[in-house]
Amino acid sequence: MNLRVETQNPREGVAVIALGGEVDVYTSPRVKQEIVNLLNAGTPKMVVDLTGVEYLDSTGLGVLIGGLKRARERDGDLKLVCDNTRILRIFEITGLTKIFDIYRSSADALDKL
Amino acid sequence: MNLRVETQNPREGVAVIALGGEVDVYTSPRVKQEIVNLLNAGTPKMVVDLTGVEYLDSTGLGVLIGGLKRARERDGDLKLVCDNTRILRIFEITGLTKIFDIYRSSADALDKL
Amino acid sequence: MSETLPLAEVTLTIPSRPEYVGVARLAILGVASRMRFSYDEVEDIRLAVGEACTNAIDRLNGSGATERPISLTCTIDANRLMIEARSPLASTPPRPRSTEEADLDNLMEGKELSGVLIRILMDEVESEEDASAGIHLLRMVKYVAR
Amino acid sequence: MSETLPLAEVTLTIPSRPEYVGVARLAILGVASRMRFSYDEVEDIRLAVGEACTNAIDRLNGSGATERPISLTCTIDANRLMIEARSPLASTPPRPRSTEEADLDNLMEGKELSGVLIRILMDEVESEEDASAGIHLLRMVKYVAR
Ligand SMILES: Nc1ncnc2c1ncn2[C@@H]1O[C@H](COP(=O)(O)OP(=O)(O)O)[C@@H](O)[C@H]1O
Ligand SMILES: Nc1ncnc2c1ncn2[C@@H]1O[C@H](COP(=O)(O)OP(=O)(O)O)[C@@H](O)[C@H]1O
Repeated sequence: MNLRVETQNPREGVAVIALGGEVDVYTSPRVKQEIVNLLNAGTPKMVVDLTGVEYLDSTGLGVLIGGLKRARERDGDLKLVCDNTRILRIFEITGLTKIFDIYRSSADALDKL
Repeated sequence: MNLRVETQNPREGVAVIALGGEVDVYTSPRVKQEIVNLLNAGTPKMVVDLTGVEYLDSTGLGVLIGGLKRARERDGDLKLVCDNTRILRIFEITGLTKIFDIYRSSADALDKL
Repeated sequence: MSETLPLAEVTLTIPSRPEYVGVARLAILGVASRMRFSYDEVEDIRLAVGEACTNAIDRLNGSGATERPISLTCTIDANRLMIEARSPLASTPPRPRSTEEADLDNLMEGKELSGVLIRILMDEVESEEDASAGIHLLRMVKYVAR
Repeated sequence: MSETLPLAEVTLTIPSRPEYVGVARLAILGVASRMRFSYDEVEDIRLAVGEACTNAIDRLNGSGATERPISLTCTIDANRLMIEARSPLASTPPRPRSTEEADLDNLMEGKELSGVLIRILMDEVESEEDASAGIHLLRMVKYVAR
């Protein structure tokens, strides 16, 4: 499976999920599971770092949107990190830049959480 | 075309052809032409640097073998540079390591020309 | 590639399962990158084809039709690439499409996004159903910039 | 991928022209890398498939049959990958095969090497001609290491 998932807890109740490779119809269920696990473990504030992601499809977008919604329901938030113009373009053309806060680095995103 | 060809003349009558990308049934005619041009221009000693080559098929091998033969007919030689284990393996399994002198760097190969 | 080449056709058939969508994306990458498309255009085509397959698989999910394959027919021209994606018609009726602005709920599973992306990424998009053959056809065209 | 998945089939059809061999290599890369092959095995399969196409194109070269496509059928199993390459039968008789050690002259165009490579890279190789259908079939199998 061409997806890498690495999760860290820089502080209590806050997680950074760094994704790498392809987030698509095949792999995104694993990302969804990771987000759900964090929420269930009482970690409603998270940063999803897309820096290493080479391919993101609508299924991946759907998982991120679902994560954002569920996080907010628990008074948390889900912020994104992305500096790949190709991936940023997908958020732009789908209008999702209006819904997500997207930062250039995971330090920036953590600051705002 | 996913092939890069860069030729330099480090000294009179000697050429280094650096190849990059894919040397296959589609692109190898261009490599053959480059070798033929050098031979016709009175440059029978050459180093073909395969360091940047990611894919080499039998057509590419055929062009190199043909180049070696034609170079030797003109009292020249054709030496190879390769440090990619994958590409080296193709020379090994086809027994072509017996026919070609293969070096790790183009400086080494030039020394022996 | 020169303009004098005759029309060429590449076809690919994959199982309608998530793990094979990547095969379609790689094959289409090979096709598009041999044409005079820019890097961004090649990526657009790759994403659109991925979405076409993903969309079909989503619709088939649970409908029992997953044993029937998805086929892609690429018709390659000097000036354009046409891709026809044929997938088994889902037995369940298509979900009603949202008429208002996309909201979080509708977008949850990314399903609406798939169609949106395809329409933005490709120059022409047409959808047809052949109920008797049980086939859904999505025809997508991308033109090479002049 | 788990062993319980049913047999899957991926088919690809390309024009028998050099510029499309890369499409076949990319598609097969997608197929093989989703199986439990090592990196080296995936590369072996990719090269073997490239050679199968190259070989067919070489034989067709100048025979006028280049308008007929090459098709690849991949049958994917938990334990093995079978690839069947079907190409138009060249109207010219196959060159006689050299019986002695490969010498420079025979190897000149890399044509003999193609068959040598395929046989070394794959675990099983079979070649069949269907003269009535005008089809040459090369069947190649690679097993997943136990
Ligand atoms: N496999 C399929 N079976 C039935 N309909 C399909 C299939 N794949 C795509 N469609 C079609 O997709 C069309 C809408 O697709 P799309 O533009 O993605 O809309 P939506 O936003 O509802 O997903 C519908 O008209 C539907 O017929
Ligand atoms: N398109 C084709 N038309 C006819 N024969 C083909 C074609 N492609 C491959 N072959 C077959 O390839 C076989 C030999 O292939 P190969 O092992 O590569 O030998 P060689 O070393 O002579 O190239 C011959 O039996 C020939 O029938």
